[in-house]
Amino acid sequence: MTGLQEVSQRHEGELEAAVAKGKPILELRGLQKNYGAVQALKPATITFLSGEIHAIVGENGAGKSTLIKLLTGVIPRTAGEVFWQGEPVLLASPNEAIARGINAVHQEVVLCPHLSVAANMFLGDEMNRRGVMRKRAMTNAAQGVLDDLGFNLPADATLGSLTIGQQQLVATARAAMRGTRFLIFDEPTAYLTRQESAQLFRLIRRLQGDGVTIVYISHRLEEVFELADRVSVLRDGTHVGTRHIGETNEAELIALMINRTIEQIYHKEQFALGETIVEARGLSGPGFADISLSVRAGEIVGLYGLIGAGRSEFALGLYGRHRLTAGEVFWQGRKVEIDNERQAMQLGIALAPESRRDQGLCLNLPIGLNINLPVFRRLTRGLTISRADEAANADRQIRDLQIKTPSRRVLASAMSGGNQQKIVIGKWLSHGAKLFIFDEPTVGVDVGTKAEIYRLFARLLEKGAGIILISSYLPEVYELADRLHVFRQGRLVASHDYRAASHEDVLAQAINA
Amino acid sequence: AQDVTVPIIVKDTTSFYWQIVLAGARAAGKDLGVNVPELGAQSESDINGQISILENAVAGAPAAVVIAPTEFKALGKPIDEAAKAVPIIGIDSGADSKAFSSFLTTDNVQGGRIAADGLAAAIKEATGKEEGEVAIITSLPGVGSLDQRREGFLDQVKTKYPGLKVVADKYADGQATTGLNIMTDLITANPNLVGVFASNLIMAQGAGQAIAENKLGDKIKVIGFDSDEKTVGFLKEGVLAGLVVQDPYRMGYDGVKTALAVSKGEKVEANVDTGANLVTKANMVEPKIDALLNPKVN
Amino acid sequence: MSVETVESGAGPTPKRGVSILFGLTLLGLLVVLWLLLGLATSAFWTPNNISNVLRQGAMTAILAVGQTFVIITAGIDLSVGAVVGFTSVIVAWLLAAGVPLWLALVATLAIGVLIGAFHAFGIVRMGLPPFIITLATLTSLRGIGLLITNGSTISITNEAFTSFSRADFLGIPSLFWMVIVVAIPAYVFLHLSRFGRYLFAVGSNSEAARLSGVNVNRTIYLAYILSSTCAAFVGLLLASRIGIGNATQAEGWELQAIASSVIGGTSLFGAVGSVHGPLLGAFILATINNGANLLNVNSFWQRIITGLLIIVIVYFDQLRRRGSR
Amino acid sequence: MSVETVESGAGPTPKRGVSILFGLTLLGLLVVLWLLLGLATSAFWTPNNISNVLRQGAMTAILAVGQTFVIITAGIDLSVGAVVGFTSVIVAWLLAAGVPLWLALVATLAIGVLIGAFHAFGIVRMGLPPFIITLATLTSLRGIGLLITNGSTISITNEAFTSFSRADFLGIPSLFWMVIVVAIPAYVFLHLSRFGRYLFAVGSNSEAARLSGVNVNRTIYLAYILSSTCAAFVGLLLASRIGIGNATQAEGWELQAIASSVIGGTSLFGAVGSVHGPLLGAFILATINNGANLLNVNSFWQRIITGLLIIVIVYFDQLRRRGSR
Ligand SMILES: Nc1ncnc2c1ncn2[C@@H]1O[C@H](COP(=O)(O)OP(=O)(O)OP(=O)(O)O)[C@@H](O)[C@H]1O
Ligand SMILES: Nc1ncnc2c1ncn2[C@@H]1O[C@H](COP(=O)(O)OP(=O)(O)OP(=O)(O)O)[C@@H](O)[C@H]1O
Ligand SMILES: [Mg+2]
Ligand SMILES: [Mg+2]
Repeated sequence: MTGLQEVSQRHEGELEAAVAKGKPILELRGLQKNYGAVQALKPATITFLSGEIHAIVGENGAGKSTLIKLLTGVIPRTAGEVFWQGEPVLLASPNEAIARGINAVHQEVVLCPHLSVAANMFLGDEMNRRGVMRKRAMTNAAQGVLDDLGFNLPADATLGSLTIGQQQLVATARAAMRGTRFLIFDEPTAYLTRQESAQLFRLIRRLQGDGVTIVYISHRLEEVFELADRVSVLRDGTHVGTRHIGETNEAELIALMINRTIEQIYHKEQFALGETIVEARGLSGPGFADISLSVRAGEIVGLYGLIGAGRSEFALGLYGRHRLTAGEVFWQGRKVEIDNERQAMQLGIALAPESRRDQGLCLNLPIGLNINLPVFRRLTRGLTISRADEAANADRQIRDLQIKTPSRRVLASAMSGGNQQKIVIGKWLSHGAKLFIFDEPTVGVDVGTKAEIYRLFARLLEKGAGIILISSYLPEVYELADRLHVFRQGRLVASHDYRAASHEDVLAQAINA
Repeated sequence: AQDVTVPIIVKDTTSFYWQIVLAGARAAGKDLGVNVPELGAQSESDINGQISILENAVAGAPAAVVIAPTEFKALGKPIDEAAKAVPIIGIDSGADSKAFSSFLTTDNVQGGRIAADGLAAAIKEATGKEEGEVAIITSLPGVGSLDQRREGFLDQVKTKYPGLKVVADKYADGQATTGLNIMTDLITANPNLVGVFASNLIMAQGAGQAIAENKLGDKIKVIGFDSDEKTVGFLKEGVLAGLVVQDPYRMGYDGVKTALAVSKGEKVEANVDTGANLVTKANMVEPKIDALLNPKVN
Repeated sequence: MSVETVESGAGPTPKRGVSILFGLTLLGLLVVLWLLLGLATSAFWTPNNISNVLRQGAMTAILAVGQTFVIITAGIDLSVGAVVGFTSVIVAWLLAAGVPLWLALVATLAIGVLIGAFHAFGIVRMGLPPFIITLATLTSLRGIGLLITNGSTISITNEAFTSFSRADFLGIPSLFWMVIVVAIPAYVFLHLSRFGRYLFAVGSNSEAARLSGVNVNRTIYLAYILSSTCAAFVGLLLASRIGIGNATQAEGWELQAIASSVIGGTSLFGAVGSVHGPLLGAFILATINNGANLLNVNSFWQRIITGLLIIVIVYFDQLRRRGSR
Repeated sequence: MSVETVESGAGPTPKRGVSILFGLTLLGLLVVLWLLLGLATSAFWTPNNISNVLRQGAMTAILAVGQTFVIITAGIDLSVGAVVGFTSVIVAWLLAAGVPLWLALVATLAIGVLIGAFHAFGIVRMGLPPFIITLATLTSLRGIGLLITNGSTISITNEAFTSFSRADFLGIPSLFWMVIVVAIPAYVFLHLSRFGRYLFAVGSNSEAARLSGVNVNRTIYLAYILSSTCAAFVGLLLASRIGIGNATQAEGWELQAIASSVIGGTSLFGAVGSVHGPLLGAFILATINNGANLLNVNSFWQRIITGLLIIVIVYFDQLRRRGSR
């Protein structure tokens, strides 16, 4: 017998006795967190019941991740109390939380990129024999867990060589196997496709069956309704209510979250399609082969596929980041060679990359600098940058995208996950490109802003631009793309016009079922 | 043709003084038909480096080895060890070993005393009395020969010139710029300063530059140690009052010559003092001194 | 001002002018040092001594500014001390060979540019770590300089050249003017031009910078060329000051330059730094040495005290920056 | 083996055993050097000379191993050279004061432990950058050592102690045995125990390590204490080898140790490194020096060649590692 059961049993005995199902296991009383003058979490009182799946929803920057970090001992609280199985607890360090069986899969993957998958899964909890690590045993055990969970990942690969989504799966597997009473998922499906999400949901239900209490944070309300028993809503750091899932609906949750209603999230306007902006013929490169597609003015071209299907690689290849090994690119009818990113930008291509942490943001620099980075040339007057234009451009993006920050001078690292994503998008909106490639643009973005971003897409199209939209979230590409291409294992396997195929068909093509 | 090898190991190949020693050795090699590898550590304070070089040199099975030990005690054992395989000739400084076949050295303590005498004389010439505040700048701490010069200087001042008061005893980091900075600060902090001993070439260059910058050659007398074009120029201009000069060229030349003789089994003198002389503006034109100041380096 | 670029902590409240304040507060520490020294020794506040301090800190200050460009890109330039010694030899050699002064100066600076370009080439094209390529040139350049001088020194007889470093202008030493001459364009470059922004972006996340259209390679060339050129410029100043070309001079100045930069708030992990910080760092170090000399502190105690003061100063600076979060 | 820790790039296929291969290939470069030197000079392969090479690389090798622990945590320890000089003074002083040999040795090593703990304290509690706190102790320790010796040296008369470094055992120099004595536990610690893995984890992403329940502070204490203790141990060996205590010895050895480590494949950004790499790096450097001496290369050319060889060796190593991705 290998797998999750076996590994997580290593700790069963050490954990305190569980609370009876349905009784409070963890209670927050007036829990509060300030970052300097920012009140990230205002006094919140929430009770989590043993064995339930408790969803938390709220806008970007509402304080969800802050709440999680407080519960896992990552950051110290400003005020308030936490009761664990009826006892007040400090939760002063991650160790304390881990010792009580509280674990989390954080929103940003926090693992060690230089270590192997297995080493990461066992970090801080290694198997030893007489002081020497049992590396083989750990690798085997980790592989067992990964296989058991249906994650198709090699346990001996270096973590840094995996895609963000795969890393997220590793974090999930790791949290699941650590003998846990209370497990928190902070937007675990942000980078996952349906396929992997379904696996994750099975895992969550299985854990619930084992008596684990689950906290589940997501911006995808349909997931909340599919999974949760109860749901709590945060708005601006305030806990505005908790509902039984059966007693509420999407409209009510959205109203609670953003204090207004949204008629429709997917904003789709049909524009007259113009001339072809870009055409790829038989493009091959690292991670993709023989891709042919074109984008016309006023058109959104969607790329859908599972993790590792090669969509991002294709986008980077088109953008000149990766060397192409075969194929031709035509830009407005003219054959072009794109050898580097600057040439791509000069032609009029903009790329908002997939991983905000690795590719999108200079995290320890201010928001303003990040937003303006692609356009500093345009902001330069003579020798120096025009301070006024610099400020104006940054502030406009912050306003348009509702980035929740007091100022453009705040470091990007102090932003909530969704707000960071908005910076990545904002970088390119003022660029004036003809072709925009958005790779997972709405990862971690709340519904309200999502709708806003889609509206911005429409504005770009209206001005005659074309968009390549890469998303692992099928409803998004499905509802927005004028033409939808399905990728599988680096190849383009199917193409559909707007709403021409069903969700099920597209999914089947992506997984080759 | 040159199958006899006599390596010469100096303390530091990067200073002018040791280049003169090497030039002398080179000339001897040419004259006597001996192959003379020129070896040396990267700095005068690099004792371990010199020991390694000695080990390497002996491994090459030469006829004899000429060495200028960086440190008296530290080089003793390694030289004993090396002398088991080849004859060892010491130059410039001593080492704690009885295994030397011959010794051609300058007494650095004596050099320090000569500097003190020179400084006192220069001060007397300027002010009429052997009185006032003086200072010493040592290039680097922990270097044997510099320690000995300092010791000789301080001892001589204490015993022979009670009127001279040592107000500052500074160590630099081997950099001319630091010598220059220390000297300017000494001038600022001690308005009554009348004399300074800068105990090696680099410090004399730095201190001299400070005197030149502030045009204090008449008021503050500086004695340097060893010479090169720059410091001789200072001496001519009256920026420096004197230089204690050894005979490095001869040490190198005679070192190799003696080594060859020893390797052939000839009898050689066990101890030779190659001497240190005080050079001032007055005596610098004497032929003997002039030869010391202008060695045939190439 | 450079507000956008200096804050390194995760500050939720945006502080306007935090960078200036930071600069000021390090300046505050320097002023405190100066006041204390003024109380302790009457010689300190004499115009002559102030000139000395300005002169003594000048060369490290210029090196530190150049070094800062490199460190901001998350690199390091260990060669600067060797470049100083090497270029002092080159200019002395050229002058001794009868090359006209202006040409000797230009040629020496050009060599600085070449050395920097070589470093960047090694990093960008050959994939070498900055530490290795600059350590290698550190070693080799000293060797080449020693070969040229044959282990000795080359005297410089050009009076115009050697008197420059002694000269004053408007009562301020020419060496300090040179700091200003370097610092002002450096400030404009780093804090006001887009190239400065690119340095920060490359140091923070070079992949993100590249995908944003920043020419990462060119930015790295720029940083290393600036650092080496600053070092070559200091080589000229050193040659002028001590009147000789000597390849073993300026040994260990790379550490002093890096230390000044880090004391001035630069992070060795890149993306954090300024122009005024390293300048203050360099003059703090110069003041400590000058003060110790004036107070006639034993040379050995001087080292101990320098070490302790570095800890104290950086600690307070750290505290303040954490406090301002 | 340390498979997990070496590859840093985004390779899609995981390579098993890359680290061993890497070590072997650097060893290959060393062997090539040795063969070439054997062809060029008959003296190289004499037992005597091989003993010399082993002896000459030994101290740097031990320092480099200690340094590597620190660098893996993304830190740096600039103080090691100063600690070597300082502890050589301490042991000489204790012996001169009549302290029994064993006690003097233990006390000296204990001082190494204290120095390392102080560094970690500065980093962990005072929030100082590793560069600053170790630079400060570098400066101060030299000062304290000079104070103790009064700027001079302390002779060691204990015959047993000073003859140790010259002794052989099974035909291999005792100094090289000391490398083995350090390297084997170091290997077990770094590559086989979980503490070694924590060093990598802290260097890779200290936040992730903390969230996993790794005691990050303790790990940093461990790294710096190990580095300083290795340095104190080298101080003992140096004192034994040169028979004196002298505070200014081992100047610049920190750079040599770091260089050996980096040549051996350690990344200054942390989380990449091994025990065998730095050892090979140190012996490559020792071989270059030894070979240059045997070949009677002019000492200035020797520097130039050393610089070039460092570039060539690291370049090839880099190429190979890129190729093996
Ligand atoms: N390290 C930090 N320093 C300062 N402010 C912070 C920091 N981390 C978060 N904040 C602020 O706290 C608030 C809450 O952030 P939090 O990450 O909890 O939001 P969230 O609800 O998880 O949002 P998202 O859905 O975007 O992930 C935000 O305004 C954010 O800017
Ligand atoms: N440099 C590279 N060389 C070769 N193959 C690579 C390289 N980088 C990634 N790959 C592989 O190419 C495949 C495609 O990855 P990519 O990130 O493009 O997928 P994707 O469709 O964008 O998926 P997602 O973004 O959802 O993870 C993956 O199997 C990946 O491991
Ligand atoms: Mg969040
Ligand atoms: Mg992708």
